[in-house]
Amino acid sequence: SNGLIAIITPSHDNPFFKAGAEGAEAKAKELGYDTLSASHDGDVNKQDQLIDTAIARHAKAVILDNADADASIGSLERLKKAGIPAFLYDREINKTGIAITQIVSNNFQGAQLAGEKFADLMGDGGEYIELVGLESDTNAQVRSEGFHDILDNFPEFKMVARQSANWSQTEAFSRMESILQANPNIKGVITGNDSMALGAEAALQAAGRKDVFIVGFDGLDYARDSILKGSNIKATIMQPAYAQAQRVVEQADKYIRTGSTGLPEKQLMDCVLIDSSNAKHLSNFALTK
Amino acid sequence: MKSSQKTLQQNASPILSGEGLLLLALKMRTFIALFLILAFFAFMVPGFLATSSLVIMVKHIAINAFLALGITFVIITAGIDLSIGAILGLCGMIAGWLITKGIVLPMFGIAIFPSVWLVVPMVIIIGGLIGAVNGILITRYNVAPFICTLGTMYVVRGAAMLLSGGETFTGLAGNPQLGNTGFELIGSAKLLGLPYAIWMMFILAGIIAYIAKKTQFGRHVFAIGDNEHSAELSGVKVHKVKVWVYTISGLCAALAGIVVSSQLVASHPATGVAFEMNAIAAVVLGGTSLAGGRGTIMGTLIGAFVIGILADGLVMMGVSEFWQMVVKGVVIILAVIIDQKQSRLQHKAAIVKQK
Amino acid sequence: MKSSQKTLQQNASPILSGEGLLLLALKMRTFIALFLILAFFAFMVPGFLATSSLVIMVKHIAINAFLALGITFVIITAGIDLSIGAILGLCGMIAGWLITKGIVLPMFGIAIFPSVWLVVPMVIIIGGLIGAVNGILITRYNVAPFICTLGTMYVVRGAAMLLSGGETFTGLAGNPQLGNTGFELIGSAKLLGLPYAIWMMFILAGIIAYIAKKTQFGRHVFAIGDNEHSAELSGVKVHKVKVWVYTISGLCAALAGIVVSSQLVASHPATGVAFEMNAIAAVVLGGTSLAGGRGTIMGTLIGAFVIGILADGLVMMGVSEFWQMVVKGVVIILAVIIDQKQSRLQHKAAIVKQK
Amino acid sequence: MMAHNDNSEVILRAEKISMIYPGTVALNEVDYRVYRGKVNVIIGENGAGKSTLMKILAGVQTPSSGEIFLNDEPVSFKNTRDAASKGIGMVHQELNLFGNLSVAENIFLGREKQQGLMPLDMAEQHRVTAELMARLDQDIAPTELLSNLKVGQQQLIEIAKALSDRADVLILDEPTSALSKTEVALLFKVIRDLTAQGVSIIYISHRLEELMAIGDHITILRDGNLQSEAEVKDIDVPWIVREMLGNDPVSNFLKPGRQFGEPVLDVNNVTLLNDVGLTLVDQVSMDVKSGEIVGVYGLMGAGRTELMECLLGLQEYTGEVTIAGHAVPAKMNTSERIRLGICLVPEDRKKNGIFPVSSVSNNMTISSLWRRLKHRFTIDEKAEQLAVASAIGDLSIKVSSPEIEIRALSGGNQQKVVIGRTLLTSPKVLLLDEPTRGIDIGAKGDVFEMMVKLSEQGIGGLFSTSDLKEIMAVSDRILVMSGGKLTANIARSEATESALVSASAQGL
Ligand SMILES: Nc1ncnc2c1ncn2[C@@H]1O[C@H](COP(=O)(O)OP(=O)(O)OP(=O)(O)O)[C@@H](O)[C@H]1O
Ligand SMILES: Nc1ncnc2c1ncn2[C@@H]1O[C@H](COP(=O)(O)OP(=O)(O)OP(=O)(O)O)[C@@H](O)[C@H]1O
Ligand SMILES: O[C@@H]1[C@H](O)[C@H](O)CO[C@H]1O
Ligand SMILES: [Mg+2]
Ligand SMILES: [Mg+2]
Repeated sequence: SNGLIAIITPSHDNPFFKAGAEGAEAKAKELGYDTLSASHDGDVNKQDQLIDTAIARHAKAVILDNADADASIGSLERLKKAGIPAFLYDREINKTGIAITQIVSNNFQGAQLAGEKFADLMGDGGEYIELVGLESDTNAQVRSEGFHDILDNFPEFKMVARQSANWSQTEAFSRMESILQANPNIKGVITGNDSMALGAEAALQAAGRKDVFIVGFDGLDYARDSILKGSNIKATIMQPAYAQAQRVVEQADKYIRTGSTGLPEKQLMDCVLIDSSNAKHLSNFALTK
Repeated sequence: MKSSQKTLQQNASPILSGEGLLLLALKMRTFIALFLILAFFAFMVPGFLATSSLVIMVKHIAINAFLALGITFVIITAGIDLSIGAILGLCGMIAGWLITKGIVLPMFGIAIFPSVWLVVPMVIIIGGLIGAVNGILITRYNVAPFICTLGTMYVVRGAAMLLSGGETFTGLAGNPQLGNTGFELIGSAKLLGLPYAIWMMFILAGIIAYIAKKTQFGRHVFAIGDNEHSAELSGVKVHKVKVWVYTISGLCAALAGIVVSSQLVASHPATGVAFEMNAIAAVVLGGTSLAGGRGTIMGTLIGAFVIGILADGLVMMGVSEFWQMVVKGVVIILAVIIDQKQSRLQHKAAIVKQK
Repeated sequence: MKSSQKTLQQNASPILSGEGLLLLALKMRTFIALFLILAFFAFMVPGFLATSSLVIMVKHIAINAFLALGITFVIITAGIDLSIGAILGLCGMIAGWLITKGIVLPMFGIAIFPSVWLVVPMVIIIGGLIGAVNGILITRYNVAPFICTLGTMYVVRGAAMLLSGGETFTGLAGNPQLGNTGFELIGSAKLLGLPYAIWMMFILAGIIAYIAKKTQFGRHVFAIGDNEHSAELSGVKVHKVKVWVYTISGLCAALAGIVVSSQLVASHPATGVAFEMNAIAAVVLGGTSLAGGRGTIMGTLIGAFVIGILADGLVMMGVSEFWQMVVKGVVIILAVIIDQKQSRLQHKAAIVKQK
Repeated sequence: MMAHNDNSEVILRAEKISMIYPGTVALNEVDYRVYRGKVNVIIGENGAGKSTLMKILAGVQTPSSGEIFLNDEPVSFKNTRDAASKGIGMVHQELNLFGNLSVAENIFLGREKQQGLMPLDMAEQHRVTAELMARLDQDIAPTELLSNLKVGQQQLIEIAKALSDRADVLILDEPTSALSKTEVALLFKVIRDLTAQGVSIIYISHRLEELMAIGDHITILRDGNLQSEAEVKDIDVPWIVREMLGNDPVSNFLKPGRQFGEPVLDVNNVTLLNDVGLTLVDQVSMDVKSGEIVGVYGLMGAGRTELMECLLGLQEYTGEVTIAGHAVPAKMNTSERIRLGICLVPEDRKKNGIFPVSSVSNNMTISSLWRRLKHRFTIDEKAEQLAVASAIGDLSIKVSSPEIEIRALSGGNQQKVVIGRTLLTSPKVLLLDEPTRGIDIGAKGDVFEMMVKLSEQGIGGLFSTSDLKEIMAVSDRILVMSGGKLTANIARSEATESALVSASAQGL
């Protein structure tokens, strides 16, 4: 074998992360590496320990979907000192020069796409709600900024509530139900990821509010199904999670073999708007032709 | 003897007048707290008291109430059950599995899709069985409930995750061709304008209260919590009652799991993480003592209302989740301090009354 | 009496030979478990026993060991402390705040940046004070430690979040101009090839063991756990000792918080969520009884090793996070069942010895 | 009454001490004096208030009213440390020891030899402990774990603990209850040494011979009141008994010519081994007939409690038991046995009898809920209330409402509630394990009268007591147990106190 590659991701209980981990694993195996796949479960301390473990196991590279943009830096610096290259995907860290590669979805671009679609759906104005992801995740902030980059240009749109539901379906469900009570006149809901979109959808369905639309983010197959069914979710933004993880492993392989990826550290992969026009082609974070 | 009785009477009256009122207030404290909280939010959040808004809040409360009602007996026996959140999660997953994948019999090459009317009792029974395992471990091996149910919490949560490899089961609405539709109605359908979940909560509370007050079993639960050894000598089948107590806790957690996944029309294996702490908080807020022997079902219900309305109200007010945590912590601490104060005063009053 | 003593002697020998060995094995069970686990992973994971790999594992264990050592006294007094994970988080945040923002005195328009040599003791003292608040609430208002520390857990975690609005403090390496560099060395520097954290763990274990065995305070802790009322009658200042016990728990949690944030060179307000359960599990695995009165510091340390090596070993074997949960749960349940078995056998042996 | 007006002889003086517990006046304006360098013995019936008075002197409890003077200085103790610092030490009636600590650690608990951050001076503690053990003639290592000692040895450790404290006033509350004769002799030697050094001793015991042997000055408490004081040399045993019991000592509660029916309890060869094979109940065979009251006499540890626990199915025994004509399999559980008609009033009311935070009503009905069910499921509350009300009336329980928590009642009334609980099961045979322990004299009489009344209704009674007078007063037949064996089975008319005493010591 060509050595060990450690793949560290958030808990596989979110299909997005699972797809990433599986994509990376498959590619690494294909390229002749052993893999060690583990989950940090959003706990920066556990992530730190997993990075230690990768060092102890003399991993050739670490593939990481990290737990916190700031709190991961120290651990990665240690990894670098140990001479093990790090390749990040999905979430970036707030420092460059530590990881060899950081491939992230162009969250801002994706969020702008979402914002534009959302603005379309809002039509001539009205009230809306935003459900934000985990506040300590850069992606949550960047996506929110992207949404507002578009939506704030329309004075006729009024955001009546903005709450974090921590990327969670269950939390989004109950938050949505409460918010809906205080704000029955809303027209739309924009969410930082699809798990929250699905939670919000369930709440709207339970309230019999077929009229309220939702725009999500991630491109889960579940969200696709909703779009196709004509349910509340009208659009989502596909992040190429599987492809991203595969690409990051390819670069790691190249780096291991040649000492360089030949590419800049920060790479953005553009996101794709998914709506009723193209939803049927979406499968496991990729558009099939 | 006479002279001392006189001294007592002299002391009695001030206690009954001044402290008597205080005692009454303390006894009603959860009610009063509930009232104050409602008044506060009604003032702060426009439309808070609108029927539709109240209905939604009560619906949210129902989930925690299922757990809290189920765990009340456990706590009255001076036990604890940390595994209920995990049981909720696993049972939701099992429901999802049964509806979306059916029972696969590989030797016959078939899959049986039970109807929702079978899924629900099956899942509830599984929850009860997990609870019974807790009870058996605790009574048979005489281990501390805290650590035993901590262990089962991990095992059960792990099992929930393994069932789907961590994925969400969606499509719980079932398939008309398979004849297993209707699951989502549990969470969304209404009767006389109220969601099923609310009716279920009140019915469950009624059943549990009935068991507590009107049956032999209920009395035995209180007796065990009060003095386990005396209970044994009085002919209470302590082990058996305890196993049932944990079984009930498991049954109620399973019910909560069904309702949650039906509301979401999806089951996620991480659902219910840390729910046990909310349930315990509701029970304690309702005046049930962790030391055992003392508690009411009505109290638990009100406790669940206080916790739930606090949570929803703060969300509606737009208070950050961080402040919500702080408020919740402070409320819990105040509640137990007041509870302690009440039970002392009550004891004092009982002695005075006895004279 | 004579005839009965004869019966005893006859029965005594088999117990001492056959069961005596069993008892010894049971007493050494955490050691044996540790050994078996090590052997298993050594066999399954190549390079598992390499020095570098062992050092890293022990370093990981250190965090949980700090918490577990701190909470051992609490558990020996038959208490519990659910707030240690939150204290860890808050203390890490306070360290981050002091280093990155300093102490701002708005009235003078200045900010004082304490050096790391001041930051560390300040943070540890704050952890101790939070623990003391727990102790005071528990003793003064006579509330159950479980629910009281659950309340403080929420308050403290909320406070940690509020300190930064949920964000991470970075730049804990300090600023040479401000003279507050060096914080990250706590987590990364080595002495004689071993990271500071490991030395600190052994030193802390030594101190706690010293307190447990060689000081008046330690004796009092054990006495309170055995029989609080008798301890009171024997002149033990029960309240004071208990307040200190929770204070120590807070101090150790603060220490853990410093080490974690120093290792990360950042402090994250959600750090330490659910760490208390791992610490409790380590203590119980080490043979300390949740019922109080019984336990050793060495046991706690070994318990932390078992939990830590299990976790790291399973990761290295590539076992999924979900199976890890199941294994952890099973180990906890088995551990308490065996503990129960041992204490019964020990009791039996004691009776035999008496006669 | 002796006149001791010279106050310099008095080291400790209590004036008008009252202690009021819920429902009980434990002490009623008691004046008490402790003489310097003397052995001050106190005697009084169970519940006379001896321990309560001592707890007040030792700072365990604060009196409801009254004052204490130490060397004529008024003092008040907030806690035991306070009292100890002023030179007052106490050996409590119940052991206050810690099974998880060593002998030396127990002796020094709360007064460890340790300064600052220095380690405990174990060597010194062990040295002093070894000295104390030598003084008490015990071959016990200071490092021995306390739980490895016998009860008698533990009691000596408790005494050693008090000795190590160098108290000026040393209170010994029933220190000899678990000691053998030789151990008692040893203790007396130590007490004489101490008084020779000027230490004042307060000594409580129910054993009259001990008091006569060791006491200098005697105080008698009765029903919470100071009854009398005297120099021991001036008095004799009959005087003590007279003063203690008043003019009407426990008499015969039984009318002559009592009739008994068929056996309601038949016990054949019941044997109980404990965990390690020690025989606690040794081939006991006996019976109780309908309408008969059988008393079981024995010393502490004779096995009476264990026998009763076997009969109730709480222990795994061998042998045959027949209850009201039904042969009972050894495996049958307690609740089924209760339904067959056997019921127990346990000996330690606080630990095994009551449900402290439950209501009087719930305390009473817990064993017999099965008798009052509607549709075999729901508790019939009306029937329950009626049953409770009639039991309260029958037993003349003083309670303001059946809904009150039982812990607000006096000990005697609590005991009556526990008895009421057994009666509501409609027992055919009633086991009463030391039913009069810790209840006052009035309540005692009530309990005995109730036992007789029940026997007249055909219930068979088996009761244990360590009090000879009691056993003579209410038994139709007397059994004696010793070392787990039945050593006597005598009709009351043929029983003599000396025969019972010698049977109770048989085989020891
Ligand atoms: N904590 C308490 N609460 C209520 N009543 C009590 C309490 N302690 C003692 N009593 C009651 O006070 C009275 C005196 O009890 P005390 O223990 O002083 O008696 P005693 O003379 O030591 O008896 P004994 O010979 O049984 O030891 C009894 O009626 C007892 O039941
Ligand atoms: N759990 C136990 N383990 C070992 N020995 C025990 C245990 N319980 C009791 N014993 C011993 O068994 C014997 C019988 O005790 P038991 O309590 O039955 O006597 P009793 O006649 O009821 O005495 P009392 O008058 O104190 O009630 C004693 O020697 C006692 O020390
Ligand atoms: O990008 C990912 C996904 O959107 C996921 O749903 C939540 O975490 C974010 O970091
Ligand atoms: Mg006494
Ligand atoms: Mg007995």
